[in-house]
Amino acid sequence: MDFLKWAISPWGQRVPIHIAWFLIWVAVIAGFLFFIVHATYLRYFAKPKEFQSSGSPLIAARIPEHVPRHSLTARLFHWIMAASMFTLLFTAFLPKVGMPFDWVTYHWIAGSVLTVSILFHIVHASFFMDFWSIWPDKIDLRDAFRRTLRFLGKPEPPPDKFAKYPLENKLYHAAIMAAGLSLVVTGVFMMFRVRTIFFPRNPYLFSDMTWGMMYVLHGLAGVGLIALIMVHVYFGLRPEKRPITKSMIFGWMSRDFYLKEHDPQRWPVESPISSPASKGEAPEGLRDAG
Amino acid sequence: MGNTGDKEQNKLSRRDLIKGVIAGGAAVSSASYLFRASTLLGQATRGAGERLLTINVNGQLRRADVMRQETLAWTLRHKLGLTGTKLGCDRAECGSCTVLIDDVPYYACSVLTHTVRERKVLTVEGLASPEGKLHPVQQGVIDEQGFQCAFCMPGFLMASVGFLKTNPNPTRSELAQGLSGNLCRCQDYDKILTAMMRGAANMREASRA
Amino acid sequence: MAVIRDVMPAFDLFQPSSIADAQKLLQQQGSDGWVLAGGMDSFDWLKDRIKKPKVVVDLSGIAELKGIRSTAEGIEIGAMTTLTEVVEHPLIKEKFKLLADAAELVASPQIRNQGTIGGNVSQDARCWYYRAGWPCYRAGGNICYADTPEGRNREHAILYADRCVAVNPSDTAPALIALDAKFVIRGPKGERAIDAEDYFIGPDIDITSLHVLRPGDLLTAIRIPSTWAGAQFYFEKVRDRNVWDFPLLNVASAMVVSNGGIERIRIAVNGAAARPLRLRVVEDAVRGKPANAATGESAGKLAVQGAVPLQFNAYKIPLMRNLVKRAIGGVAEATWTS
Amino acid sequence: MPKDTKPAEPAARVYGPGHKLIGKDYETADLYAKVTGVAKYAEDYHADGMLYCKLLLSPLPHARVKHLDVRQALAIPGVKAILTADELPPPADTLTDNGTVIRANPKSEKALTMEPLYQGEPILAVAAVDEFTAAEAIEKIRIDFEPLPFVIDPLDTLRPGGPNPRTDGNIWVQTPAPQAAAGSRPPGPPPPTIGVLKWTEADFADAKEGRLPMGKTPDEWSYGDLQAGFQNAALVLDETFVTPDTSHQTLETRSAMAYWQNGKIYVHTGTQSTAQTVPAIGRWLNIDPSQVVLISEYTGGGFGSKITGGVTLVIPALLSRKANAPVMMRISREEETFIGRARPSMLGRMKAGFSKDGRIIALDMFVIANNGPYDAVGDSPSSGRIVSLLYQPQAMRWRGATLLTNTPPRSAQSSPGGMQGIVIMEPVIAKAARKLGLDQVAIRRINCPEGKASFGPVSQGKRPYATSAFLKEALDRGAEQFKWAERVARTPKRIGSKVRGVGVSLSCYVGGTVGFDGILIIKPNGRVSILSGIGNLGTESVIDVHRVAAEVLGVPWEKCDITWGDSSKNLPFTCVSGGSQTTHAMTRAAHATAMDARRKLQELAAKKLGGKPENYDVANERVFRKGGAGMTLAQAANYAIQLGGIYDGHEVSPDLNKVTKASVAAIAGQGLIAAAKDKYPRDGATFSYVASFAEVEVDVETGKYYIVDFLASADVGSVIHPRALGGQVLGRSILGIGHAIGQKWVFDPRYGAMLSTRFSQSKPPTILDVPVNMQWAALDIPDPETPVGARGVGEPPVGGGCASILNALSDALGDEIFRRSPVNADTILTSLEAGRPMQHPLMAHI
Repeated sequence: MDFLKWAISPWGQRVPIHIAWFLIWVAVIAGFLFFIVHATYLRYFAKPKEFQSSGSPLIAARIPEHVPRHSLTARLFHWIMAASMFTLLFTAFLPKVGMPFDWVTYHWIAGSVLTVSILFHIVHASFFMDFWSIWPDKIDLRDAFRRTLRFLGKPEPPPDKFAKYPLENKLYHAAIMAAGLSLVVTGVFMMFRVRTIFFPRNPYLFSDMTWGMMYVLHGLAGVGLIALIMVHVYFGLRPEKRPITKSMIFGWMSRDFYLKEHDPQRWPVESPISSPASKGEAPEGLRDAG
Repeated sequence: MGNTGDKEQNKLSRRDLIKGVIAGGAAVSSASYLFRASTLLGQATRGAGERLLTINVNGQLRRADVMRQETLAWTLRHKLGLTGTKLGCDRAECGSCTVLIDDVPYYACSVLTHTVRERKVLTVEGLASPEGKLHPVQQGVIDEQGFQCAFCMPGFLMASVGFLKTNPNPTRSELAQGLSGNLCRCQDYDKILTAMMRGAANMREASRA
Repeated sequence: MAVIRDVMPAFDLFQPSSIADAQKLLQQQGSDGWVLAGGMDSFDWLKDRIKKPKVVVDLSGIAELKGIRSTAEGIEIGAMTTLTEVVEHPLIKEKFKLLADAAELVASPQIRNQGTIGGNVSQDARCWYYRAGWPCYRAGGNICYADTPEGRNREHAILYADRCVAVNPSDTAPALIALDAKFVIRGPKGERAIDAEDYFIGPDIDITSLHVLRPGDLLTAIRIPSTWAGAQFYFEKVRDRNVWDFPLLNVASAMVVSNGGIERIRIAVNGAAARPLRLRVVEDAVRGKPANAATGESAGKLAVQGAVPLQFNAYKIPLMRNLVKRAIGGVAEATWTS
Repeated sequence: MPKDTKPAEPAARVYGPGHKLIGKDYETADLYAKVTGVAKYAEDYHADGMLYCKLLLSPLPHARVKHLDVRQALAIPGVKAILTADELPPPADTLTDNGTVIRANPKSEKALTMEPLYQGEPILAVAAVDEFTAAEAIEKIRIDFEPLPFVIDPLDTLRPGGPNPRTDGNIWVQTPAPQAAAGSRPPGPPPPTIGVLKWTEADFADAKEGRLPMGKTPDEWSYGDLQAGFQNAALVLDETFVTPDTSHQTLETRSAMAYWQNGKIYVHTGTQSTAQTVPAIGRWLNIDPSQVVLISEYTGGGFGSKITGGVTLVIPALLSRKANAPVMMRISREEETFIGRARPSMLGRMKAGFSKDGRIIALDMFVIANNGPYDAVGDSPSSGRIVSLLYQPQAMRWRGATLLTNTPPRSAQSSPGGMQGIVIMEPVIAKAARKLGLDQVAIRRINCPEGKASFGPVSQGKRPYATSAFLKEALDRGAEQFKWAERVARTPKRIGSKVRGVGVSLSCYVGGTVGFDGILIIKPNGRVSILSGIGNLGTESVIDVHRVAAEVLGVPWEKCDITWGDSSKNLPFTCVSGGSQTTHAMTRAAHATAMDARRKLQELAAKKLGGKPENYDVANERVFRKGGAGMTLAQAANYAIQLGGIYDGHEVSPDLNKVTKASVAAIAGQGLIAAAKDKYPRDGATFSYVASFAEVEVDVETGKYYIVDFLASADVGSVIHPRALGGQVLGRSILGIGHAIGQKWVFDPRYGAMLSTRFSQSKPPTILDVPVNMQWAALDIPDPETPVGARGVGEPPVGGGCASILNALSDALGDEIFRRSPVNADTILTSLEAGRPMQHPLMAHI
């Protein structure tokens, strides 16, 4: 079985031109399999979460009732990205699975929106947010190890509570970042091949082989994204994750949920009253957390 | 063999050639195992099975072992020894392979032999009478010294004979239209047209007689 | 793996005698099957070994696909009717001369003797990059070689290009659109009849096909309603050679003029885009106006609005403008006495 | 499309007054076989056990084979042999008749290569039991290339820092022959090597105006005072024009079948010379020509592309040896497009100074020819000589370069260089006439060559000159028959969207060579057997020229048998049928041979019947004393055999070529054998001339045009065979017309790949692209420098065919529409729309 679609270049060279489209179905099936396995696991096998106790009631008292989690900017970014990604996925893959329509314009426009929003996000996250909050740290790794051993029945101390983002979130972000950046970078170059408003067309920017690899990478990242987004949506809809989902809509999570899952030391959230005022026009509660 | 008094010799060599062709045909069929034999045996549809065909060419029933993808031009030239039908492009772009199928001009390079099973094929070799009397259109070429290298000639003759069946008394322009699916690279079009007009006149004369 | 051309690869040949059998075969074979009508397009693909179907289904033995019939609504032409039969049929000559005129200008006499009306409207693009077997968009690849800074695109599209700039080469297609023909398609889910103009699709919708047929579908007949019988027709094809050539551009129109005004009109051009274009804007603009040079002039200008030339095909814009102009305003006959 | 209401052929013409055969129509000996389809061309042969071969072609315009793996291909049952470039024998040197050795050039084209220099160049060949198997095998071959820099457009390689088409350069350089050592024979010139020619940025600055840049060129000549000419000119024009690359596109491709028998190689292929292809095959295979048998009875067109067959014919020959079976190599149309030769495109710039009455007083001609990667074609120098002869400029300079490119190899095509020179020059003259208010016929009449007209530069103390020229007469006759004045005066020129224009062009080319041999046998049965080494490529000269022998001998044509097309049948040394030499050269040889026969008959009669030989006459199949005794040819033949010696071929004239001598030796004793070399004097070089006339009708709304009428009026010396002549005059005119109306090559510049590989893309003219009634005329004025008075005709009409159409177009549309040919709807419409020439003349291969 060929995972790539090959062609003979005008110079008789065997070059890849894109992924084999059956990989779309592979990704979709992989996504569904994950739902089933994960849901079954949670329903029948999972033990309740156990954390090392963290923080003191003193700290808890300083936690506001609505723990600010995502600023408006961050939420806007997320939802714009989500909208553009859905547009991109549907415009990319529906025609391939037998629903032909005029997709290219929507696709490159959505791609441009995504590119701009991601650029914004990179700047924003690097300079205006706690850049490291989304990357796994030592404790995450230690806890992942502990959790695995505990799952296997080994006597290990329970893991710490999470920082702002659970490890799964962090890994998910890393995966979607890899896929997204691959898509954005290849996609921007691919815009040289169609008529857009950005730059003069130059389909011969790269060699046949380089272009081929670029299309393959775009395709692989694209189908990868199908599975990733399916998983993301699945978690977003799962009851125990609803507070997180809501936080992406309203910007905050409840104090209870915060205290249950998060470690105030790893993700210190201080009451607006006691926190030092920061400059900026945004209401305090919606200030970029951290 | 390029001798003036050599018509007899040409006939002889054609017989030899046909002998050779039969041997060649065997070679072809023995090699055919390389290609997918019918993967759909048991299909009720006509044509899936046999490869040995009987074709009506120049009034004779001829048997030949014909591959499915074989064109009529190939069968005529390489299986039946009728090399008068020429291949100039093999792409329906030159007309040298024109033959009549049920009196209608076709490019033999673009007809699968298996599709002419129940039809009558006429090639340049079948134009003259069995006694050797030339067809009036052939005679027109002799009368006017039509054509130069003549590689295109069999195609032009067949196109012309076919066209004259539908329009026996054409103007020069009409006949040119009728012959417009044939290319002559010696570009002897003017003389060809004159010869074919003469041929048309010969035909009318012959039918009056 | 080296490339070789001009030897037809082996395939199995099936010659069904009914549409039902043909469909069964094609559905069985899916994308391994190849429909052979007249073959004038198919053999190029096969001989170049660019397409290597396992099974070729020859439709020439299906009697129900052949012939021209008079119906209550007009006429029905079997998809396997040859172009010569179309040209010579008295009913078409009498009522729908537009189609006869278009068919008569296709290729060469021998090709018209073999090529079918169904094949003529369903033929693939003739872009020389695509036909050379280069892996362009239309071939499933990711580039258009013709629309590159130095691409040779004299014969290519000026309208509605979307990545691919190939054009539809059919001469009969615009005539059938002008005659408001319906294309009858027999598919896995039964028979449907669609408007001629909906039979054709551009690269924006499907970059690998010029028409809506999918594996398992067969174009079985073309129905021409009496609506336009005996209307005022105009067909003109401009090509490099005077025979045996694809159109650089062609135009077909059917017009009913009364009281000096254009009462009804349908007009289409081909060779300008990947599908034959019905010029609705022009139709709307000229309806009610006198069929004269002035109307033609403005119609021509309207027709080419939004046209985008490539490096070598700018001539198609004035050409299309003038052809549309002539279709509506007519063309002066020029005869010199000597 | 214009309706043609013109009546058919003009009244029958009478040629060759006083002759029985010369100037008369007759049925050629090959016609019956052709018309019945039994005529056999190379591809029509079949031998028992014959294998078929297929070629693997390079997909790249310039590359090196990095890796080649044929194991999977060889493993396929039915695959018998694979031939690669390293198995080709080194090409042999040539030993000329005077003993000079011409060294084989290692950089010349070979049948196969591991460093392809153009897309489509053959790399290897597979022989298998059938083509299907061979094709499958080729698809199983793994081959990787290292791409190398390539050039499609000759101007690109001239740019500073531009890529070179070959790793060592872009132009052929001929180093002078070394001095002969005292007393030894002069050594031949060393083979040319490859050098580099680059121009400067300053040279190219000029190109921005759409004019051909003019940097330094390797070749140049001049005569007269150019500067003074331009100073005195009433009008000076400086025009750039570009002609297309066009494939020969013979309808029969260069297919070949070969097998070995008793140590000899038998080759069946098409050729333009039976006699001279034999040594060529010997050279390519590096074997003695006596081991070569060539069978080529019918050739499906040559036009210069098959002058001695094609080098690729060694492929089946070598595969046949390797696989020990006959091998048929069928060349497909696409392959023929790559390997089948083409006319080089020429980029030309003409600066011409005219006097008030239109006389060309100064001409500065500059041309660049696109040669392809291999041996240089002579089009560029030839263009200068033809222009200088045809328009007789009072002072002229010619500069030219022949650039190598990675495009298919070129060769001579009907009127090589002449056609391009004429087509570059004619629009300049047409424009000058319009500017000076002169009639187009008048301005050509005033510049026309006449009598022993000079041409080219001074060589060995004086300018060479033509044997004769009656072009003025041809022009006048043509103008009259075409009703030129009437057409010019007709009004209106435009009706509706249709505009008519008329054009005239002069045209000429080389019309003959000298010094070849003939052989004929008067058989004891009284028949005359004539051996012809001429290729049978359709012009009928293979048979026509021998009418001269029959005429001289007074033998009825029915008593003559012509043998041709098989080198084992003892043929004489003959010219190649290229450059329109055959009719001239071989009527002379036929005449000389017949005179030899006649002399021998007279001697035989004198010996047998007494008296002096000169008292005997030869006529009516007899040699006889006036009013007295005589003997029949049959009796004379028997007597010749009886006497032997010079009479039956046992002794031959030492003048004869060794090929002829060997042939005579093989047939000695068969009858009275006449064999002679043409040693007739000739003062001047032989050229033939044509005046071409055309009328076109252009639709300015579509850019489409039709040729309404065409006439070619020829000065080709005595007419030998009117119908064959008419076929050639109009046929070659249409070849030229093709260059005006559509024939072309198109390349993708990025990949260096040809896009116009099919007829529907390269557009050779069809029967509907020319008028249904074309006219031709021939003066039938004998050339004074050849015994029969006949000159060649193939090439001369070509340039005029093309240029008359272009001139008619500019008459209809004005001078500012096109600067290159072919001219099609796209050119016309875009230029009309913009009001100026829109197509860049220098952009190659659109």
